[in-house]
Amino acid sequence: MRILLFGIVKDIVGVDKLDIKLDIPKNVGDLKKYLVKKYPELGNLSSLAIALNNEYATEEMKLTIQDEIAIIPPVSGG
Amino acid sequence: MRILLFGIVKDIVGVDKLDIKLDIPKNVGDLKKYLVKKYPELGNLSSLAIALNNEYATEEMKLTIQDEIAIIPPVSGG
Amino acid sequence: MEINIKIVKQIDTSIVYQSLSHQESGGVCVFIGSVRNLTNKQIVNKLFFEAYESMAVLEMEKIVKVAFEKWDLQKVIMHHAVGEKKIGEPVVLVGASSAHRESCFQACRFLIDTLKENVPIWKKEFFENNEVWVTPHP
Amino acid sequence: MEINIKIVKQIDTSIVYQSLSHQESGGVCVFIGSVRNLTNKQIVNKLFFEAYESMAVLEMEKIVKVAFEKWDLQKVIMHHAVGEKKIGEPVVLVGASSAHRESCFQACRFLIDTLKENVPIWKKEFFENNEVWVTPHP
Repeated sequence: MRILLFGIVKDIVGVDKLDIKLDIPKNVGDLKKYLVKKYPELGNLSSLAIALNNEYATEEMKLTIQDEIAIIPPVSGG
Repeated sequence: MRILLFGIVKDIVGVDKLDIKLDIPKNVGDLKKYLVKKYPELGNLSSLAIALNNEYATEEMKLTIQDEIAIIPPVSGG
Repeated sequence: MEINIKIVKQIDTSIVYQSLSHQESGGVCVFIGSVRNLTNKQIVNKLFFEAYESMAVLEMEKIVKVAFEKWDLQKVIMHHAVGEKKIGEPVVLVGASSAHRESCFQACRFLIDTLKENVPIWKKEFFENNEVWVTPHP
Repeated sequence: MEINIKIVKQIDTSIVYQSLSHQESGGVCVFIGSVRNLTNKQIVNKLFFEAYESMAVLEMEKIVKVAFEKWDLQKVIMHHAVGEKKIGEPVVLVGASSAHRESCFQACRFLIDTLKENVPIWKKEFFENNEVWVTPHP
């Protein structure tokens, strides 16, 4: 399961793409828990959203390997 | 006493400058009365302001021949 | 406090950003008024603008000064066109720059609203069969 | 209903009027955000913008659609820059045209406010001795 990283998340994790091969999270909520456990600094962000196929996703949404998944730290455009 | 005319006032009076030689109005209020009496159509306008030396003038302000006087019908810029 | 006030034959909209941007500004807000093809469902062919120029510039300066007093701005621009204007042509350009966007939005709105109330400029609308000096507060 | 959405290397501010003017529009309102030289009194040397482009464009489209639902608009523009930006450079351009100015002012404000809340774009500020990803809602 490949995950796109941006902004501060990319700096924290140290890469711009994550590839999860074992214990693949079933839904968005699980993915968030997985990430914060593995990279505790992510827990300090004021928000941490997940995008599923270019849309903001809710916690209970299911994940599949075909999905384009991205971690969205607090946005600061404009 | 020369008076500058603009917009609809210019059309009503038929010229772009008025020159009053007799019975010269003493103040702004008198000038307005003079104008509306001579050109009754001016009385139909929603407003009729007088500018004295490029500033909006109040009714009691005195007029002299040295002043730059202008009639300001309702403005519609922008 | 930089002020750019003009009565012009032709509004140049391309200079908006270079006229307003400033190193202390986080943004600029601009309003450009243009000639619409309809007034009260009547087809407008063209407009004509006349200004009492010396007074118009003074009134514009007053408005801009008030804007600088009310909001924390870096630069303000206020240009108005005179003469004949066709559909789609710009006739007025106002704008402001400020550190935070709230101020430039409020100032820009104030600039155009107050210009329309106070500045001695008159618009004539040319319809198919007649022409009318516009009187916005009947 | 004409929509002009882009993620660009360089914002072109000169096209604002030709992109938004419309024969049914009485005016256009535009906001251009730029790089300020100060953040919380610290000197900023430059900014860097990163976008999740495919999603950013989709989010921008959603915002513009909502704007067309809420107000009677002719055209809307929404451009955002990515990459390195120096002090004074434009980084975002939003605007709308409408028959009456109330609508384009409100829509323009909505466009920039909602862009800042929802669109996946991130800004890094470069100060003298450090660099920080901006997190606007701490």
